[in-house]
Amino acid sequence: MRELTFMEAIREALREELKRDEKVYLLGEDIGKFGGCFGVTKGLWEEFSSERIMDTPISEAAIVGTSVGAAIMGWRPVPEVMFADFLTVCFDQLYNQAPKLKYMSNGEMKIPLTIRTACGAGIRAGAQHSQSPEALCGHCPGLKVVYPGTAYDAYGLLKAAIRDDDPVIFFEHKLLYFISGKEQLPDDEFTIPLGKANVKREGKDVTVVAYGLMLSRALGAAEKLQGDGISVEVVDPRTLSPLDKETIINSVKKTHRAVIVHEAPKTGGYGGELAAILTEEAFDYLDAPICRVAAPDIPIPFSPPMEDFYLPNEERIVQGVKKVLGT
Amino acid sequence: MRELTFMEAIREALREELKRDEKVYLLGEDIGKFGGCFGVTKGLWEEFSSERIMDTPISEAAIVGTSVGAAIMGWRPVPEVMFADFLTVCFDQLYNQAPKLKYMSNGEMKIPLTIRTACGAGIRAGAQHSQSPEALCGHCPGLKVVYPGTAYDAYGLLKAAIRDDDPVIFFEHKLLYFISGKEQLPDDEFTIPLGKANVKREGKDVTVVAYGLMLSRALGAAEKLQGDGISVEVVDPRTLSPLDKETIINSVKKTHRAVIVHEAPKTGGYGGELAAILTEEAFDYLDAPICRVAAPDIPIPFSPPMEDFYLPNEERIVQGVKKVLGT
Amino acid sequence: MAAQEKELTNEQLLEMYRKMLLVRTFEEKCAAEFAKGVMPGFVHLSVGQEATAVGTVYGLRKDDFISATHRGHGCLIVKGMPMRKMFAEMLGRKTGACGGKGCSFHMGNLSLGIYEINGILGSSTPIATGSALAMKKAGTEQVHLAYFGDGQSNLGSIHEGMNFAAIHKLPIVYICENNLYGISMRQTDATAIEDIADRATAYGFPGVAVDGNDVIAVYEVTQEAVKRARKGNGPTLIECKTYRWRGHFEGDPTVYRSEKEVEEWKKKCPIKRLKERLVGLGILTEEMSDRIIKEVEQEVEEAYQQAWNDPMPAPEDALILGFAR
Amino acid sequence: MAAQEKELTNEQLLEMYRKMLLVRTFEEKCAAEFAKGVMPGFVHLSVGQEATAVGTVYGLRKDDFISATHRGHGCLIVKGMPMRKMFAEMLGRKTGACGGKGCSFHMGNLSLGIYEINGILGSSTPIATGSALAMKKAGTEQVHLAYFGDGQSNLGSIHEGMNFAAIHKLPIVYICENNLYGISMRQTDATAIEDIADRATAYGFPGVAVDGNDVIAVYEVTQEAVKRARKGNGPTLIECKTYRWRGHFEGDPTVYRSEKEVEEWKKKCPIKRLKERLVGLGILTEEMSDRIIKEVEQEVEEAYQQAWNDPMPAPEDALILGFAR
Ligand SMILES: Cc1ncc(C[n+]2csc(CCOP(=O)(O)OP(=O)(O)O)c2C)c(N)n1
Ligand SMILES: Cc1ncc(C[n+]2csc(CCOP(=O)(O)OP(=O)(O)O)c2C)c(N)n1
Ligand SMILES: [Mg+2]
Ligand SMILES: [Mg+2]
Repeated sequence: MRELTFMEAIREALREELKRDEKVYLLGEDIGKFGGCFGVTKGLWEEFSSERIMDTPISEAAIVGTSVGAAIMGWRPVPEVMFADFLTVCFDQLYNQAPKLKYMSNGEMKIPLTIRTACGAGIRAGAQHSQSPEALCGHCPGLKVVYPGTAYDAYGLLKAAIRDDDPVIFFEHKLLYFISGKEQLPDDEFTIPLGKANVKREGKDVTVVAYGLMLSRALGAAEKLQGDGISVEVVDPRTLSPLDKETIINSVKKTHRAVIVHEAPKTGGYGGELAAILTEEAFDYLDAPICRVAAPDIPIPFSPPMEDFYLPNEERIVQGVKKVLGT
Repeated sequence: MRELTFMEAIREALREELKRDEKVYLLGEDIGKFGGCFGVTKGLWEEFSSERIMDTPISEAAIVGTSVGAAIMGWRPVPEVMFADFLTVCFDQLYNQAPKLKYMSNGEMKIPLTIRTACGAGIRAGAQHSQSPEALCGHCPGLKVVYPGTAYDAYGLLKAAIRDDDPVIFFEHKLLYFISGKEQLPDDEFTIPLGKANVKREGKDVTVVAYGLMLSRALGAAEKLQGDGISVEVVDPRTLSPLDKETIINSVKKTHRAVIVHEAPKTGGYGGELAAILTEEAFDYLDAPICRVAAPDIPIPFSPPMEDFYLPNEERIVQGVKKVLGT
Repeated sequence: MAAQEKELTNEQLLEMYRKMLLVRTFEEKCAAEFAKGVMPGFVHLSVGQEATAVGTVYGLRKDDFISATHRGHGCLIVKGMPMRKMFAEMLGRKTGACGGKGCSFHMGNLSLGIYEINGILGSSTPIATGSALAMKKAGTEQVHLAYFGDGQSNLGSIHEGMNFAAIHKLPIVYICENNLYGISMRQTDATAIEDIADRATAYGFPGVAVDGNDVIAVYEVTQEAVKRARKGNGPTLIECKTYRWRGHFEGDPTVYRSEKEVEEWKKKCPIKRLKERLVGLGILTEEMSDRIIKEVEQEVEEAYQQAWNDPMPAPEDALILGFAR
Repeated sequence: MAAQEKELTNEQLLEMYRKMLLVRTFEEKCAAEFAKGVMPGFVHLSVGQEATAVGTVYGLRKDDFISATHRGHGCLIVKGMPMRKMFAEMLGRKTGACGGKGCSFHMGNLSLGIYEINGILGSSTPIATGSALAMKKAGTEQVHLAYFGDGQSNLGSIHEGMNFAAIHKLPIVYICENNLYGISMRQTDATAIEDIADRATAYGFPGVAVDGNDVIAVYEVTQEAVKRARKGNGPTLIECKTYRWRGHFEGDPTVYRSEKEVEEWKKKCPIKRLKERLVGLGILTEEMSDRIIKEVEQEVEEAYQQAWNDPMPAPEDALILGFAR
């Protein structure tokens, strides 16, 4: 077993994939000697070369766009967009290019590309450095969306993403870099298939669907609710696209109640998609309205009391669960 | 009464607002002498000046970005992004700038800005000139999203949008430019408040929520279903953000069944949000699963049989209604 | 130029002439069929710009790549794209270059070194730059030719792509096809500079403006740039000054320019110009030219007829992602 | 420069000196408080770059505007932003420049001619350009100063903004604060050119590189550009070559550069340089300088103490959109 934090697990996955396949290379701003804005790539530049770990200009359209081009030529680029908030400055590559070229070329072009990006609030970084724009990516047919909540999942999913022949966007919540403790990972390498949800905690009274940072908060809430005699099942979709509907639906068929949690603002967030799927496909099993616990529809404020208010916390998840239980 | 097509109604609204307020100006690619890619602004350049109707370079970040800047200074720019598919090349202005600056500046900055853009499939324009990306815009807190389906609504909503002090994105379905017939509009000018849905057809068995081009298809389906003795209420939200939840919820409380229609791909589309709201707030009134009728999760194919297959049509709406009615 | 004419054999010069005619004939066929209403969607033709297409692509290696623009049929044809597949795509046939999933301005063929034409202006520039990065990494001495129009040169992605290529000295040649307009907007209104080629200054590589209607001049500067790129000396920006005779897309009433301007440019027809030169050099006669024209017309006609008789896709083919090809 | 020194009165020169000290002292106070752990989030300081801030902003009209970068505290202070509001924002106080909703790199004040600092590199350039368009439309002879760093000059939005300004001859001056690095990336690795100022060639307006540590030289070229802009003659790109002494953000271990390089640049301290000049001109004495330093320190300290004692917002204040102000 190896003990790794969330950040270390990601670094290990990158290191192993770089070793395994010489077509894999990383590129991004300050990922070389600097080790990445958050330190994720620390040591890789020294271990590999500046050809495998490429520092780029501040130029996201070039970072992602050149990756699309190199992927077409058979390489497996792993570009980093420093903050997920910056995806919007190269969004055309995510929306109109990477996910569409295979289809438009009738299958001739493959785009084996994994875009890593740090998302999420909680580090007092203000409205333009704290967002969680996964819902935007979940509406780009052809783009796979991964958003892990544990070191184990991050490791296995990142390796699977890099080996996948389709474009993947990989969200890494920056609070998880810093607050997640060590986890036990097997010594032998492994991958986790994209498109498989995971029941993180079994329960029978209510299903809480949560991912990313919210997973740990959902688990915390479940623990608290246990004390009140409420048995919560926590399901982590892990990849939002493709989505493992089955696992989520099966859980709700068992518990008859659902709370969906995400950190992004509620309106237009991915929780809508999840709730809609349950309403379409598990309606007859639902005993109560579905509750979404999400951030309010505002930009993210900087000042600590306001930012803490913004971010969904255990307490609000507890309330959401109680609401669907009518207690 | 004046008789106007969808396109003429938009042109009239622009003309009147240009006349009413000298702070209003239009800018975009080929909107001057050329009259706009689809002819919407024809005649305005001749009537006003090239200062009020500004032809721009092919430079969407400048088109929208300079509009944000001029709006801060008290002007009321109405930029046109030729195809909604191109919003992604200036998406930062829509996501991180226009909707956030008021909040980030604690209310000091106002952004009275109306971005017009032509969306939608059906003209054999391929995967990158046919999309309906309203769901992306519906997840930008602070951005108002308008998507009219009739000439009357387009006229009244566009005028309201231009007078609004917040940024608005205004989707114009390009098929409506060409296929919509003349409608009767009052001679006296009027506005339609943003955030008000409209019941386009009253009915009692099922609520169909539809907007944009899909409105006319929903109405067509309702007409057909009438023949089968099924009474369909068609609700057009008209503005997706702010959303008039109340009208939609009230309709469903009456009919107990809901079908949601949009042209964008199903997964991650705005239908998820609408379904989620109904599941949260009208759950006890629902007698059947909510059905979403939307495009498949693929890029938009060019060839006519495939494109026609892609676009939701009356038949699929009819099927959706029958499904929720269990018939 | 004499030097180049010497480098180019008579056969090659005749081949270039033939290819220009082929492109012209293909495009005119498109115009005629579009006018009949049988070609759906948007069609952007390059009539008048053939010297740029032929001069830049002719002389590339088979394993070199191009990323043409929406007005790039000519480049595709010269790079070897079967016209039947092109017509078939434009007619929405299942056998089309993209199986009917693309359209006139998304055609491509990887095995022939042709990237899909991109419909989002600017965005293909970083993508092509990434292809050049891949070539450099692979050490194959391939080159990528990345095209853009005068109008789209004002987009941010083009700036980002060229800067990236510059710092890595990538094997890429940027070709700006300056036909004076981006739809209705004159280049001189869309920029405050005369030569787009000057923008190379911003990146630290050479920029050259060339008469885009002089196929041999275009060939010459391109070959020099290609050689430079192949040797690892980095990118070049070539601006070809030319003119499109037809509207921006078929159906464009071209209110934004005068008939006189068009007529002036028609006098500068790149095909006529090469023909006169070849006749002057004694390589070509009127008869030979007529024969070539006839052959070319037949070739185009055959390709069109085959495409016309090709089957349409089934509606549900929309759902096939195309992995099978 | 003699000319400029003549234009600038002794009082003005002393005022510039004082402002440079004010900026330095403010920034050093930020560094010290950040180190204590009381300033949340990211803080980017401009110590070493004071000549650029003071030289560009000093001499602007009150109704001129600036769009500073994330490293722009200095520009804000010179344009008149109360330091108390700045400290308050950085401490997350309700009284902050943005009511605590912004942060260190989103501060602004419209009535003082200060646009919100933007956190998305590049995106403020078209916005500032739109402000200049508004000024031109209004005919008020105002000017907008739009800042960006060497690193962000490679972003597409900057290209699009500058081109747009060029064709409309907008009253805007682009200031590139070239401190040699974008976080860890050297400008010479991020571009293949020496002077970012040369990029003006791509747009057809003047580009000037200036010693960004020479406040009078910076003032001089800026004033010339501002005059040009005010007269309707369009934009200028000014590149100020300077250096940041501290890390990219507070806490940056700066592994990417040598101590020696930093020491070399500290020798070129812009404040020391102005001081020596003023002493040489007989305008300033050591005593006067000490007194100014003391005054400035007191001013900063008072602002900080006031800010410190200001109240935090309530959690639910997050929901107020701020219409009330
Ligand atoms: C980002 C983007 N903006 C606008 C368009 C619409 N559009 C397609 S072609 C064209 C004109 C292009 O002009 P230019 O680059 O000069 O090429 P030309 O058509 O003259 O060959 C425009 C505006 C687009 N496809 N993509
Ligand atoms: C679009 C975008 N990309 C990346 C960043 C992250 N970032 C913030 S400051 C910075 C470095 C900027 O360098 P430069 O422009 O030279 O300014 P300096 O920090 O040196 O003053 C980076 C990469 C960002 N904020 N926005
Ligand atoms: Mg052109
Ligand atoms: Mg810098």
